[in-house]
Amino acid sequence: MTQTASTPASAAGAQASGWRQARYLLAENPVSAMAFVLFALILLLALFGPWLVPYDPLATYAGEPLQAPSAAHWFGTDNLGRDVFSRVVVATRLDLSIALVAVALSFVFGSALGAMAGYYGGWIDRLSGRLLDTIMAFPLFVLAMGIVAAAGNTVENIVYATAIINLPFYARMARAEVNVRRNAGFVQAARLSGNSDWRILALHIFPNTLPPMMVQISLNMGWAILNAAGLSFIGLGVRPPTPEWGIMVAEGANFIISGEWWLVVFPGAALVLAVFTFNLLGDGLRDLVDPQRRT
Amino acid sequence: MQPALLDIDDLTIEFATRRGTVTAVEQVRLRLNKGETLGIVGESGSGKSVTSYAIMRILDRAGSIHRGSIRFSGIDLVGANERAMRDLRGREISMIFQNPRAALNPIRTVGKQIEDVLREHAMATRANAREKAIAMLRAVRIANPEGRYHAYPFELSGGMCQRVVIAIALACRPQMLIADEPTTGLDVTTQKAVLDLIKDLTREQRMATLLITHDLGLAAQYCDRIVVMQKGRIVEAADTATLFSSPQHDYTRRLLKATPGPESKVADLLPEGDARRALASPPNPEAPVLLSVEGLSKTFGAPGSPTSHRAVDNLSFKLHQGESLGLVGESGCGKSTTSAMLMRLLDQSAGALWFDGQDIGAIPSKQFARHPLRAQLQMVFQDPTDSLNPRWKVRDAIADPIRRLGGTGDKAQLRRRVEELAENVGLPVELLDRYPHQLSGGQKARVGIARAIALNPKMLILDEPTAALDVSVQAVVLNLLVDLKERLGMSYLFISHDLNVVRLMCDRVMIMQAGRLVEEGSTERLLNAPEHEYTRTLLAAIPNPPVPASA
Amino acid sequence: MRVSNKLKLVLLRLLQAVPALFGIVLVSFLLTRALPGDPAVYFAGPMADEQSIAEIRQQMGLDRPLPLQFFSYIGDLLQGELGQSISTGQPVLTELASRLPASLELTLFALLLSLLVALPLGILAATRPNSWVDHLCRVVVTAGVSLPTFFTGLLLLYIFYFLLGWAPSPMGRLDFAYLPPETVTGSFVIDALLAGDPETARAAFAQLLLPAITLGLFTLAPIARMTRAALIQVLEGEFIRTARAAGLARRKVLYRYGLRNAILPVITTLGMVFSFALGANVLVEKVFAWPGIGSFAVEALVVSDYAAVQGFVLCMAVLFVLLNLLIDVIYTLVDPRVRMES
Amino acid sequence: MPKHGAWLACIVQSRGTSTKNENPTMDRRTFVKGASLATLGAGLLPLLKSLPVQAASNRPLVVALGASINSLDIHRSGTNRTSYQIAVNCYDRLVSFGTKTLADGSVSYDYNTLVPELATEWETAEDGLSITFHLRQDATFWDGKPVTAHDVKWSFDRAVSVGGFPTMQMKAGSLEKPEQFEALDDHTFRIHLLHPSKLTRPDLATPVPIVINSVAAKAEATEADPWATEFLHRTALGSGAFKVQRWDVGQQLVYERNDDWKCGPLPALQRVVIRELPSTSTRRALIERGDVNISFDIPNKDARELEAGGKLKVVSTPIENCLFVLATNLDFEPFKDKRVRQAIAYAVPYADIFRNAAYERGLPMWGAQSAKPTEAVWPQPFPYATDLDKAKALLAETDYKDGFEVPLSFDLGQADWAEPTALLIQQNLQRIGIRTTLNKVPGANWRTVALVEKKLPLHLENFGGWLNTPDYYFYWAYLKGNLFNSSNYENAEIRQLVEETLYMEQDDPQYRPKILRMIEIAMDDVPRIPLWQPSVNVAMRPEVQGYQYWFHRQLDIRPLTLEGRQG
Repeated sequence: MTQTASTPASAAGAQASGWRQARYLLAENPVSAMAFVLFALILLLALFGPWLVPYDPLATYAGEPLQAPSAAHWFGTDNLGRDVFSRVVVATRLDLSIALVAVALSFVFGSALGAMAGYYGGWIDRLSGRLLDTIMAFPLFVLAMGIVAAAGNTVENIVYATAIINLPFYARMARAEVNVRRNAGFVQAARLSGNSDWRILALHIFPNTLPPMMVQISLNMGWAILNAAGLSFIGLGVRPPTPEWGIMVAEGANFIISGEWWLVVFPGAALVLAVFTFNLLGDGLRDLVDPQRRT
Repeated sequence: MQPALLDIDDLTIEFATRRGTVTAVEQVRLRLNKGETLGIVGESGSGKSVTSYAIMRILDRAGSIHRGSIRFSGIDLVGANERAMRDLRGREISMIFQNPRAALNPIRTVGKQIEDVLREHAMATRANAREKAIAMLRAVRIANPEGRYHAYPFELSGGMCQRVVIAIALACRPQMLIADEPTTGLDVTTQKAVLDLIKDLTREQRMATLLITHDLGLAAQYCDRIVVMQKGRIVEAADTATLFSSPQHDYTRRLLKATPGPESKVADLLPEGDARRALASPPNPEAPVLLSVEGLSKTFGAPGSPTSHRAVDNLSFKLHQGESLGLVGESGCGKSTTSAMLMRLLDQSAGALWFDGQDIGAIPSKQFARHPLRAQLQMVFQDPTDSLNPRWKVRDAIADPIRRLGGTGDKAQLRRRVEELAENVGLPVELLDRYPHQLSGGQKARVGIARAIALNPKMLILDEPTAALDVSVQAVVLNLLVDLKERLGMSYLFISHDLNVVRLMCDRVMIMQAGRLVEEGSTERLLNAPEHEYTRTLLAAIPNPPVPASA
Repeated sequence: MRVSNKLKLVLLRLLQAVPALFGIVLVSFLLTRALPGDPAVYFAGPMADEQSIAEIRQQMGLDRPLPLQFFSYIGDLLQGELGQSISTGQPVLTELASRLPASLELTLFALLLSLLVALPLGILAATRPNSWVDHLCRVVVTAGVSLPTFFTGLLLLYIFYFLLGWAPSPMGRLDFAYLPPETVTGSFVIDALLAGDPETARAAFAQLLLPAITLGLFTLAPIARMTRAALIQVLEGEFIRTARAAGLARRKVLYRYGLRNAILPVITTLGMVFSFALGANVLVEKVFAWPGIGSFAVEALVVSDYAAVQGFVLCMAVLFVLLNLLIDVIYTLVDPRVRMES
Repeated sequence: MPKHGAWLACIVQSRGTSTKNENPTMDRRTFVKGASLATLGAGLLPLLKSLPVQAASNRPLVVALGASINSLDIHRSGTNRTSYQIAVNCYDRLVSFGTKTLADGSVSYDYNTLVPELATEWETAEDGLSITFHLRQDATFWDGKPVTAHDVKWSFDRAVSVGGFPTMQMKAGSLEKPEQFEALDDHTFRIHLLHPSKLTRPDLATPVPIVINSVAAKAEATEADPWATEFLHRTALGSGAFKVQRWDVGQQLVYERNDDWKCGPLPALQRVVIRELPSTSTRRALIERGDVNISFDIPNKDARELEAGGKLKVVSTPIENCLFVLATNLDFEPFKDKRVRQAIAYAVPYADIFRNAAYERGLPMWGAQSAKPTEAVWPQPFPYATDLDKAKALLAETDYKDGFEVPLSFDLGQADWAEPTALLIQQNLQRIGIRTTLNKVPGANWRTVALVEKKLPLHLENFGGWLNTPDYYFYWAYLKGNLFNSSNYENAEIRQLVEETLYMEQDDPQYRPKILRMIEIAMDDVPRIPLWQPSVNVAMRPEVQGYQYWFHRQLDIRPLTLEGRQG
């Protein structure tokens, strides 16, 4: 029903800069605006966290063990007297890196595989389809566990495992997005312009699949952190004493019943906030890049 | 004078957009009497559809009736609550839309969908709903209505779907029918059948009809009165005969002129004195053959299997240098498959293709991309939006073939060439740095043409190049195409379903049906004295506006 | 004719799953062999010396080259032999048979709960996009998916069991005061009802509630989001406009025309969420002492229990295949177009 | 500090007194008297209150356990530690240990007293090379078949033949071959000894030499499985005080009293449910809410807090012959130097570890005044205390004055104490220049890399010997090649001393000096740096009575009662 209003206006709106667009969307959607602010905060903490914290996050006996939050220790202290606030803040960088790298890896390899399958079809499609089916049919969390257990308990392996189990989602998505465009008019036109298949795929089709992929990426970032946290919970996470939200929540959870709530609540809140930010960011990004939302 | 069935006064509709309020419809007044058919004609953005949605009160969330009144049988529709409106919709006022297949619930049988309306308005009980639905299907002249009752929309043709939509609309015998572009996207023969059906049914039931269309010819043929809308306002309202014989408003006149008729020439579509008017030179029968097609066939699916389908069957023709050849047929006749094969985007199943003396049919489509002849064979696509990469700037879209095949490495030179091309197709140079979604439909069409002629091809396939454009834009583009052909000496294969456009553009015409060529001949001969039955049917189905008396 | 065609189609689908299943078998075999622990050492017990470990390694066939081990594993599989779990001392098949129903009951119930909340939330959000209701829904479901299950699980337990005492003691599927009902479906609640024992059913249900909520909270987000997205897209569809223009009631338009069309992507999501949840409720199972398949797998993985891990993975893969088949069937039932294509 | 000292003294003392009671055979009448008294105590009290609590009496005693029971057969390979309780509660041995009351009022088994179980009396031959057991006439298996010496013979043959853990444990008591076992008649059983050993008799009281219903078992045996391991794995065939009523693997095990039990006072409890609850938090919640009666083997932190809470009874008993140690691996170059090991021993923050990892459960094992032991007991505090200056000075004497890097490993399954301990050690080692990275090793892998391959340079280890003598501990932990010597430590003198003392009676005058010398070397060489002696912690609701600590660290449910409830 908007067609009547939108078609002539689109030419007039041509000059609308990205900023104006963003500003409008953020004003229209306060939740997304919040997500962008939170993301900036997380980024800031990841970059400068180690210089901002009051205590060495690794130092035991920064205060008495298991003290409730106080002016000296905003988030209290853990069972070895380490400052929970410092640990939560410093952990931001590691968690963000895990999420970023894991998602970047699965995005790059997944979408490359999916794009090829979607464009060429045929045996490439069938082969990659079988491969993805195999990965998908694995219970994903157990697959991640198995990979980390087999390859060794390091941050790199956690990242690889997370990347592998996320791969099929990107590949499927890329395949679908490329597939619907492989015979689009602009692709035909590109062929007439003498573009090779590779060029068409890389320069013409692939950039168009990015908007839906962006959403998937931001959603997966949160998921990657949760995955690392889950691995930590069963003892396969980052090795101590490195602060990491997942481990802190996993270990802190054991203190809920005994009443030392701050050990789980603060890192838990950080984790939730981060995941939350990424998820909301996903929605916000989709709004930003979706041409249908532009008037 | 009896009170009008529908009385719209001072209707103003606004849309809230991110750049503030946009007025889509302004101070519209119109009246529709019982049993009367009123046409609302206008190009896209004229506000004709919005007006109809306002009557039904199904404007989307952003739109609202800012001012004015709509009265139906004395009831105030603007002030009516949703419940009251729901009672009116479908029972007193019904509406049918363009794109009939999308207008039906894809996962519900058509019979059930008719029943839904009947039951909603208590026109049927559980016991007799089915029987009434079947009766309705029969009424819209669907063969085997008992069987079709169980059909899903995807199992029916577009024309059939529109009949079902009409059945839904008329099931409760409303007093008024709004038909919003009911035949856009349908083949001409289907279009005629559907409109005739509407006409018959409304006449039988003494229904008032509001026909919304962009096609003046259509309105002329089916409406008692016509209002012309432009940019949200009514610029002229008159009974059909008056409107065509003595159009008052400038815009109406321009519109009338731009609509191709059986007698018009390309240049006539544009106002006199318009610099863009172009003159086609007469065909030269002595010109050498550029493209020769022999026994071209394409079969999809494994041969012999039940799913195998012969899309193009033994097609042979020749295209001379500088000639413009029309290829006409209804959807599914194999036009697009043919053009894909000619363009070497698709390998043929059988047949030979000779272009400029070379056997291009022997070159697999996969290898043709880097072949020197690639530059000589170019194409303008049907949908200007779909054929432009939404993430590429216009400049890059036009430059792409030059970069790939033109061998121009020099940036400045490339820049100049792109700007020259833009000038050639009448595209303002400042638009080159925009993205496709920031352009209008006509501008996008020009970009597509500029890209196609960037390499100075010898032959251009034009695949319904103006089907998605408004008539006034079409007029400009058609003139541009003629002009370019004259200047650059290209040959055209002009694919279209619109015989009036083909008449303007082509020296010779081929008629295609179900993959085969049924008739071929000079435009003059073929359109005036068709030999094949199918050609005659096609011609008869074209709605033609009365020739303006003033022209 | 039609029925046999359908059957053929189902068989074809199952056949298509064979390569993936073989892939699973191979990968899980290699993966377990890559695990660092030595099952012979574990199996030999705490005081075993090297000689007895070597004996056991030979007994278990672990001294043979990998390809040989693989072929004998395949041979066993073909005879329906999944081997014995070294950590629980039970045949893997028995373990899976007793634990899978527990996991299925928990997961299905959690999904049901999740659906009951997520669908209305999604619908609410879709009918009022960008309103405060929409934002609220977004926040709620995102919070749900951001909370690690072990955190929510313990928190719920702390509040509803420890502090308030509303929930029953978190001791698995059924309090020991009750005898598990005779197995019919594998779900204690349903089986107890079938056996005419509402008391046991109620007890089993009470045990089920907290873990199901924990898991359900986590699955809320994908379902709600997909419902919202799919429904918004459908509601923008032209046939919705037709239905409205025909004067159909709002509810009818929303449910019969809107939701039924939007339900297909939701079903796909549901399938994905289901297979994900079934494997991932390890952490919930641990907190609530739920004797499910996930914790079994994790324990097995930690002690390099080859047979158990492989059996579990295979079981999940088969489930996945069946699930996809089921989704296909549902698709065919809901969407006539799919019927046509097939 | 004085508190620990006193505690230690008590234990040493109680041990001292009981060692005086040399006679391992016990007067049968004393036993019967004791038994009838116990029966009376258990039976009479509840009778008085039986009416008002009738409704509650159906409720069994519920025990929360973190680990899983994976077999009903202790002889089977792969049977885990938790499953040993079946051997304790469902089977009888020839003999059992007596009990003693510890200084804190809790009851423990008494290593130095053997009491009758299936055997009523036993005598050692003059030459010391055989022991003859006289079995009770009235004992029957659950199926009614009388328990005979042939059953004992079959069961012992089985234990020494199946290989793996049971065979090893039998061997520890010098019980190695079936030829050693002889059924003289239905109720007389003789063990022929290869050589006299002080470990033989106590070894008979461990959970391994159980007596199985051989007739019923043989009926299930096959050619491939002559010892009926598949059957006994799932079905217990015993004569013990409790039968297995129900076993849901991975969930629960329900014991039901065997009313015909003859080998001791009839247990007060009719039914005991063992619930397996993997999450420690859940277990804590359950015991605090009172939905379980006993939470067995709880973390140190919970033990301290629950005890402080005052609502529950918490018993923490230091585990005999067990130590948590920081083990250095002498295959790793720096640790070949004794001074490096000593430097580390001085760098360990003992008090912090005891406070924040042990939560002051168990006994401190540091800070002895003298480098020479004065008591021939094990474990005992080592003469080290946290002294970073001394540590640095020692390290400076070596080639590693600038420190070195080494991974510090621990078992993931023991993370509750090992992780904080490792973190605290890591921090102090850092201060003397030794840089460590923490390495969590998953449970399955642990045994392989730490004990079998012995390739962890620096790790946390906890070995405890069932047979409570120092020589036994040294045999396993200080002789190169033996399983628990994960340090690859070898000392010729210790080997000599262990070989001399292993079978020697503890009252042999040579025993004490040799043990003292052994301990002195271990203290000086410190391949294993003791951190503390751990304890096994049990939380009980107030109504639970009769808990006894056992060396096997499993719950013996036979003496338990529920106050105010009918058994």
